[in-house]
Amino acid sequence: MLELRGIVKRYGGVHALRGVDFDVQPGEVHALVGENGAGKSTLIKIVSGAERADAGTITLDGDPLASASTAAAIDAGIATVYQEPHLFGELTVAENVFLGRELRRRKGGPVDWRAQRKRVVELLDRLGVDSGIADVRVADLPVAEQQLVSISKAFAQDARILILDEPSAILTDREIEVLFGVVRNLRAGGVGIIYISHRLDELAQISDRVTVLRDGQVVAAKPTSELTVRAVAELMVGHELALAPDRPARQFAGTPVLQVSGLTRVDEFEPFDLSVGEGEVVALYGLIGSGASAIARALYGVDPADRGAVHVDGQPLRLRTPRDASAAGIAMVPGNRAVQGVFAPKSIAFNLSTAHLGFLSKVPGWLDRARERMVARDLIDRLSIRAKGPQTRVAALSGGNQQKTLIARQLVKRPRVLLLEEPTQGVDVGAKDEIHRIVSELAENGSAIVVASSDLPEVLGLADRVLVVRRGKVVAAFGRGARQADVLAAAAGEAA
Amino acid sequence: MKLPKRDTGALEYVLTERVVLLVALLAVVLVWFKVLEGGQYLVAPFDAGYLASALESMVPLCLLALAELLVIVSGRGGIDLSVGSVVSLAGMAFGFMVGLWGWPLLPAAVGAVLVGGVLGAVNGFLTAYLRFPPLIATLATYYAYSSIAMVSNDKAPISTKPVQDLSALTDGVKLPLLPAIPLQVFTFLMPCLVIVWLVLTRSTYGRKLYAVGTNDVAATFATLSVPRVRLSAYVGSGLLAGVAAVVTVAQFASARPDAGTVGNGMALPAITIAVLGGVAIQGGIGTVGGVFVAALLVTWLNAGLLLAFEDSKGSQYQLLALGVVLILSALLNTLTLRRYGRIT
Amino acid sequence: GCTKKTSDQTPTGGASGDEQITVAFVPKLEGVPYFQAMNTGGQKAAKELGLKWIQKGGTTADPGAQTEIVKSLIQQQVDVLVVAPNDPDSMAPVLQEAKDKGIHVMTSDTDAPNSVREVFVNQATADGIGTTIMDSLATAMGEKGKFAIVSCGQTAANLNSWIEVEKKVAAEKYKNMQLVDTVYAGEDEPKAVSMAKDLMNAHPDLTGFIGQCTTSAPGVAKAVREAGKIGTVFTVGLGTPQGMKGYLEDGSSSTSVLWDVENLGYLTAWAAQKLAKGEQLDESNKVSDGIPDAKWFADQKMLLLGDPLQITKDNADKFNY
Amino acid sequence: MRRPAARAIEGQELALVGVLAVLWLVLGLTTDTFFTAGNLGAILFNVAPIALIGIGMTAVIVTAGIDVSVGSAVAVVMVIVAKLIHDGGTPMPVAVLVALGVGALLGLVNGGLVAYGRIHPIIVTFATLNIFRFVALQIFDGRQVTGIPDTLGFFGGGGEGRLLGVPNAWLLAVVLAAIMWFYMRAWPTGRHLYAIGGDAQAARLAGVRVRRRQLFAYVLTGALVGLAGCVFIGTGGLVIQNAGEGLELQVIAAVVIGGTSIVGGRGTVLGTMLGALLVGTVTSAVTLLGWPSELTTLFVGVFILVAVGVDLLRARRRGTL
Ligand SMILES: Nc1ncnc2c1ncn2[C@@H]1O[C@H](COP(=O)(O)OP(=O)(O)OP(=O)(O)O)[C@@H](O)[C@H]1O
Ligand SMILES: Nc1ncnc2c1ncn2[C@@H]1O[C@H](COP(=O)(O)OP(=O)(O)OP(=O)(O)O)[C@@H](O)[C@H]1O
Ligand SMILES: [Mg+2]
Ligand SMILES: [Mg+2]
Repeated sequence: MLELRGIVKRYGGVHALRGVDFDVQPGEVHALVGENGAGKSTLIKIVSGAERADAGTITLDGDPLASASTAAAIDAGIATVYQEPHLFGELTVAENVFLGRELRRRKGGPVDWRAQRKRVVELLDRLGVDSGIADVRVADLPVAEQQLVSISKAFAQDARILILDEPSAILTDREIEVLFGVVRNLRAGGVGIIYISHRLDELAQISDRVTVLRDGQVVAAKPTSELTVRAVAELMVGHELALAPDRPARQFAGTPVLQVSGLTRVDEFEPFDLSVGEGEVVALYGLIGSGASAIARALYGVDPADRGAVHVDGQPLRLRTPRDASAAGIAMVPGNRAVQGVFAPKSIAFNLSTAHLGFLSKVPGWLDRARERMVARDLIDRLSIRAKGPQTRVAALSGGNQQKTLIARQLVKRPRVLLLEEPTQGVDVGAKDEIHRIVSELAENGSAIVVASSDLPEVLGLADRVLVVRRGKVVAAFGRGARQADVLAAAAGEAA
Repeated sequence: MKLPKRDTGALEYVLTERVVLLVALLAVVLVWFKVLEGGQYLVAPFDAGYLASALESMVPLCLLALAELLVIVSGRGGIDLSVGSVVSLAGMAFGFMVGLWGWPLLPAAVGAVLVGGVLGAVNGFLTAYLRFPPLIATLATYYAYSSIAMVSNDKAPISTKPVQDLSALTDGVKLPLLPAIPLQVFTFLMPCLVIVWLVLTRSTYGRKLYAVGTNDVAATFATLSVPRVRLSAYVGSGLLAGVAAVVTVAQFASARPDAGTVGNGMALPAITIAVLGGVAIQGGIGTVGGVFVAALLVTWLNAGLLLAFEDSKGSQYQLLALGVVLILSALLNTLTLRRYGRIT
Repeated sequence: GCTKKTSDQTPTGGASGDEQITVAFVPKLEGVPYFQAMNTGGQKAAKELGLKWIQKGGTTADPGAQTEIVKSLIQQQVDVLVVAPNDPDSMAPVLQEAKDKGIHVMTSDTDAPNSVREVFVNQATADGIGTTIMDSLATAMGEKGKFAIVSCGQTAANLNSWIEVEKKVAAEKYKNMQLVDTVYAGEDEPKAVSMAKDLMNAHPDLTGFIGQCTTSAPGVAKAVREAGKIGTVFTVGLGTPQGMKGYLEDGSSSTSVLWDVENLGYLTAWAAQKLAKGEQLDESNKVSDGIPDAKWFADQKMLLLGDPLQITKDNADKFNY
Repeated sequence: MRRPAARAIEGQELALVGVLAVLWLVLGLTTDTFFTAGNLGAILFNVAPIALIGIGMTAVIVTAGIDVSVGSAVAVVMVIVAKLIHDGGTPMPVAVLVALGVGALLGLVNGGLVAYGRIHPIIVTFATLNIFRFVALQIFDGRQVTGIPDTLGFFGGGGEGRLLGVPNAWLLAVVLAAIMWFYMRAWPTGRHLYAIGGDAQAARLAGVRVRRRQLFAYVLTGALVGLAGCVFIGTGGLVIQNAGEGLELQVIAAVVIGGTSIVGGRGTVLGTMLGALLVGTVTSAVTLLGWPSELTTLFVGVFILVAVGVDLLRARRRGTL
C-alpha cells in the first residue's frame, strides 16, 4: 500500500539515503534495521513528512503522497512514533495525545476535553499504563512513561500505517510485550507497520519482513523466516561477526575500590550496599523506573543520596556534585547521550577535553592545545571512532560514534571507578561489541566498573556480578553465567 | 558507516566563517563609499582620517558588544539588557570618585570597573543561582540601575574640572603612516579585545563557557560548575560595561546619569552588533573577531551614511541600514545552516 | 544618497576670500517643529545674507549621536559649526576638536559654557523665561493656589535652570502660590498627559501646571482638557504656537511662553557669518527688520535675541510652526 | 508530583490579585485620593495600550517568541493615522481600519521573517525596531503632526472616551482579553500556541501548522498595536517622532509580571492584564505619594524580580524548571 522508490536525501555533505526502495503492505510488520547512521530514521521521517526527500517518489495506494508536511501525512493515515519522544511538558497527557488532532465539541468549536480524556484512558489501559496519568503534566512523568504516551499518541490516530522508530529502546521487556500485543492486534486489523529496532532478537517475535539498510542503501529485504539474528547482524555490518568469547568470572580479593553502604535517596532507592573490586564489572540490572540508574546518578553526585557512605580506595567521600565524584576518581557515562552527554555542535577534541581541563593545561587556567589535539587523535584511533579528525563536529557523527566519543572522554584520564548508564542504548551491533571490548579492557587495567542497564544480554555478557534492582531495592544477585530467565524473573518480581 | 563529506569550496568558507563574511561586507562598504566619494556623491571625503575619528563612537559599543558576547555565549537565553544602565551607574560612580571625591584617575577607573562588575554579579546571581531568565533579570536591573543612577546625584550630571580633564584620555594619537586614532582604542578597547579573545580561545575558562552555553546538562556531567561559569560571564559583562562607562565619561568629559540609556540606549545596538558578529542567541557560539569586525562595519557604515546626506536624512538611514544588515545576515545564517549545517 | 553633493557648488573649506561661508547647525534632535522653525530662519538668513546653511541632527536627543554628526561636519570642513547641545559638557571635547581644525564654534538655543565656543546665541535669559512663565501662570491662576511642574528630560540643563528661576520667583513674588511637585515625563507626550492627570488626582485642589518643554506643554493642556477641568486648572508652558493653538483656543492652555524661533535661526546664521568674517559685534545689533536690537554681552560672549514672547490664541497664527 | 495540570486560575494570577489588592488597600488608606473615579479611570486608561499590546505579546511569548518592535510599530501607525485624520479629515471607522491594517501589516513583516525566514524573533524584531522607526520618520518627513482633531476621541482619555466613568480603551482591552483568554484556553489552535512554545519541532511533527500560528501571533500583536495607536492619538493634539519609544519593555514587563514564561509554553492573557494593572498602579502611586518620579522604574524593576521570583520558587517546589 505504501511504496517508496529511489529515495535520496543529503544533509549538507552527508549522503543519508542514496536511492532507497521500500514498501509496506496492509496487515504486515516490516522491520527496518541497520547500523547507527544507516539512514533508518531519515527514511521514516521522509514518510512522515518531517523531512523532504531530495529525489524519489512516495505513493500511497498508487497515488503520490505529494506535500512534505507532517499534517498531510497524518491526514493520509500515517502515524509515527519518533525515536525521541516529542511531547509538551507543560500540557497534560490527554492534551499531548490529541495535540494537532483535537476532538471538538462541534466542527470549528472548542476542544472537547471530556471526550479526549475518555479516549486517552482507554488507550492507556490498552497499553497497560496507569490511566490515572491522563491529567498529569507530561513534564512530571518519567521518560519511559513519556515514551508510552508518545506511542498512545500514534495509536490514537487510528492510522492505516504506523511507524515505530526504536520504541523499545527505553522500554522494559514487560512493556515491550504489551506493546507487541497491541501491534499484533493492529496487524490483524489490516494496519501496515514499519518497525525499527536494534534489538535483533525482537524481529523474530514481531516482524514479517526485514529490510536491512547500510550506508543509506538497501542491502537486503527478505521475509523474517529466511533470516537468523546472526545473518541480519552480518548484513548490517557487512562482514562476519566473531562470537564474543565467553570469559570466566574473575576472583577479587583485597580492599574493594568502591565501597557503598546504606546509600539511600528518598522515593528512589532504599539503603543500598555494594562493593566493587579492582578490575570488576558489576551490573545493576532493572526494568525502567527501578532505581538502577538513580543509584548510578547518586554515586556520581548528580542527584545526591540523602544518606549512606561511599568509600573509594578506603577514603570516605562526600558526593554532592559531579565535581566531588570526579575528584575521587569516579567518572560517568550518562544514559541520555544528546541531553547529558555531548556538546553536539562542538568538535571531538572539545568534547573530550571539557571534562579534563585542569589535566590538559600546562599553565593553570590555560589550555595546552597541542596536547589536547594529540590526546583526541590518540583516542579516535584507539576506539576507532569514525571521524575525519579531532576537529570533526560531534553532531556530524552517527549515534554509535557519538557514544564512543562519550566513553573516550572517560579514558583521557583513567578513572578509578567508571559508572555507565545504558552504555549501548540505541547503538548498533558493531559499535556495541566495540564498546563492550573497551569496557572490558578498562576493567582489566584496574578500574572498578558499574553498569546500570536494562539490556539483559549486555548485562550478562559484560558483568562479573549482576545485582537486580526492583523498586529501589536490590532483590537478587547473580554471578557469571546466570540464566537470562532467572535474572528477568527476579527483575520482574515473579521469583524471590 | 560513511564519513560526512565536506566540500571546502570558497563559498562555503565565506558563508560558514562569519568573520570572513563580515570582512567581505566591510570591504564592500568601504569600496562603495569610496566610489560614491569619487563620483562626488558625498559631502566630504570618506578618508582614513575620518574613519579613524569615527572609531571614537565604536569603542563603547564594541566593549558592550563584547559584554553581550560573553553572556549570550553562556547560553540558556543569555542576554544583558542592563549594560546601558550599568554604563550610567558605573559612570556616575566614576564621576563621584574623580569629580567629587578627588580620587586619582587610576584607582577611580578601577573602582568604576569594579562597580560594573558588582552590578554584573547581581545579574549573574539572579540568572545563574536563582535561575531567573536572563531577559527578565536584566530587564529588571535595567530599570533599577537606571533609576539608581538618576537618583545618585539628583538627576544632575557630574562635570567638575577633574572630570572635564579626563577628555585628555580620548585625544587622538598620531602614529607613523596612520591618521590620528583616538587614544582609547589603544588604552581601553585593544586590551579588552585581546583579554577577552585570550580568555575565550586559550583559557580553560573559555572552554567551560562555550561548553556551558552549548549544553549545560552535559556540562554538569562533565564536572563543570555551571552556575559559577554563568555567574562569571555576567560579571565579565559588568566589568566590560564598567570599562565602557569610564571611556564614555572621559569621551564626553561628563558623567551623566542617563549616559547609557538615553535615546535607544546602548544595550540594543550592542546586542545588534553581537548578533551581526555571529553570536548565536541559543548560546555556545560566537567569536571576538566576529564581534569586532561587526562593530567596525556598523561604525563605518554609519559614518559613511552621515556623509551621504547634506541634511538629517543620514541619521535616519542609519536605522534602516542597521535593520537591513541585521536581517540579511540572519537570513544568510539560516541559509548557511541549512546548506552546510554549521557556522562559526 | 543619489544626488551629487559637491559638483554643483564651490568647494567648501577655508573661509578665505569671497568664498561663500558654510554654517552648519546641529540641533538637539531633528524633526521637531521647534528646530524645524530654526531651520526656516537659518535658510532665510542664508538667502538674504548669501551664506550656506546646513542643519543636520540625529533621530534621538543624545550626545553620542550629536558627536557623530559634529564629526561628519568637521570632516566636511564647514566654516562655522553651531550646536544646540543635549548635554553642555559632553560637547566640549568635540567642539575643541572642531576648533583645532580651524572651524569657528558657536552654540545656540542651549549653551555649553565650558567649551571653546566663541559665541552663544541665547533666545532669552533663564531669568527672562522663568519669570515670564511664572508671571503668566500667576496671572492665569489669580496669584493663588497650588501648581505643579511637568518637565521633560531629567537632566536637561536649561529646563532645570528655568525651573530654578520659577521656584525662586514663586517664593519671592507669589506667596499664595504653592509648588506641590515637579515630575519628569521625558520627551514623551502621552506620559506627560498621564503624569499631569495623576497630579490632578493626587491634589484635587491643584489649579495650575507648567509644561516645561514643547512636549509637556501640550501634554498638560491635553490632560486638563480630557479631565474636563478647563477653567479650573490653568496651564502655561513652553509650547510651539501651532502645537498649542488648539489648547489656547479652548482655554486648556492660557499662555505659551516662547520666542520667535525663526528669528533665533536667523540670528544664529547672521552671527555665524560675522564670526567667520572676523567682524566684531556691537553692543546692540540691528540684524533685520524682525530683530532690531540683538544685544551682545562681550563678557559672556552671549548674543541675546530679546525678551520671550507670550503666545496666546490671538497671535498663535502669526507663526507657522 | 502527579497532579492534575489544568486549573482555571494559575497560581501566579492569584498571587497578583493578592498583591494588587494589598497595594490598592494600602494606597486607599494612605491617600484620600486613590479611590476616586478620576484616579482609577486615569490608571485604567494609562494601562490600556500596554494591556492591548500585551494581549498579542502574550501569544507571541507563549510561542517562545518576542516582539521588541512594538514601540516603533506604534509610531508608524500613529503618524499615518494622525496625518490621515489631520490632513484628510478621515472619519473614525476608516481611521481605525487603517490603524488595524497598518499594524497587522507590520506584524506580518515580523511574523513572516520569524516563521518563514526562520530568524530568531529577537533578531527580527531588533531589526524591525530600527526599520519601522525609519519608516515612521520618513512619513513624518521632518514635521511632527500637530493640531490633530479628536476624531478618535472614542478611544481617548477625555469624557467622550468613557462609559459610566470607565475608559473605553480599557473596556476594549478587557473584552479582547476575554476573547483571547478563551481562545488560548479552549480552542485547538489556541492550545497549539502553547505546544509551539513548548517544542516547536514536536508541534510540527504532531501536525500543528507551526508557521501559520506564529504568523498569527505576530499579526495579532501588530493589529493590537494599531488599536493602541488609536488610544494614544485619542483626543488628538500632537504626535511626535519619538512616539512609542521604550513601550516594548513596558509591555514585556507587564507580560512577565503576569506569569508568562519568557521561554514559552506557559502564560495567560489574564495574567498579563493583571501585570499591566500592577505596573500602572505603581507608576501612578509614585506620583500620588509625591515620591520622585525617577523612582518609578526602580519599583517596576523590583516588581519584575519579585513576581518572577515567586513563580520560580513555586516551579522549583513543583520540581520542574
Ligand atoms: N539533521 C541532520 N543533519 C545532518 N546530518 C544528519 C541529520 N540527521 C541525520 N543525519 C545523518 O544522516 C545519516 C543517517 O542518520 P539516521 O538518523 O537516519 O540514522 P539511523 O539509521 O536512524 O541511526 P540510529 O540507529 O543511530 O538512529 C547519519 O550519518 C546522520 O549523522
Ligand atoms: N522527576 C521525578 N520526580 C520524582 N520522582 C521521579 C522523577 N523521575 C523519576 N522518579 C522516580 O524515581 C524512581 C527512579 O527513577 P529512575 O528514572 O532513576 O529509574 P531507573 O530505572 O534508574 O531509570 P531508567 O529507567 O532510566 O533506567 C522511580 O520510582 C521514578 O518514578
Ligand atoms: Mg534513528
Ligand atoms: Mg535504568
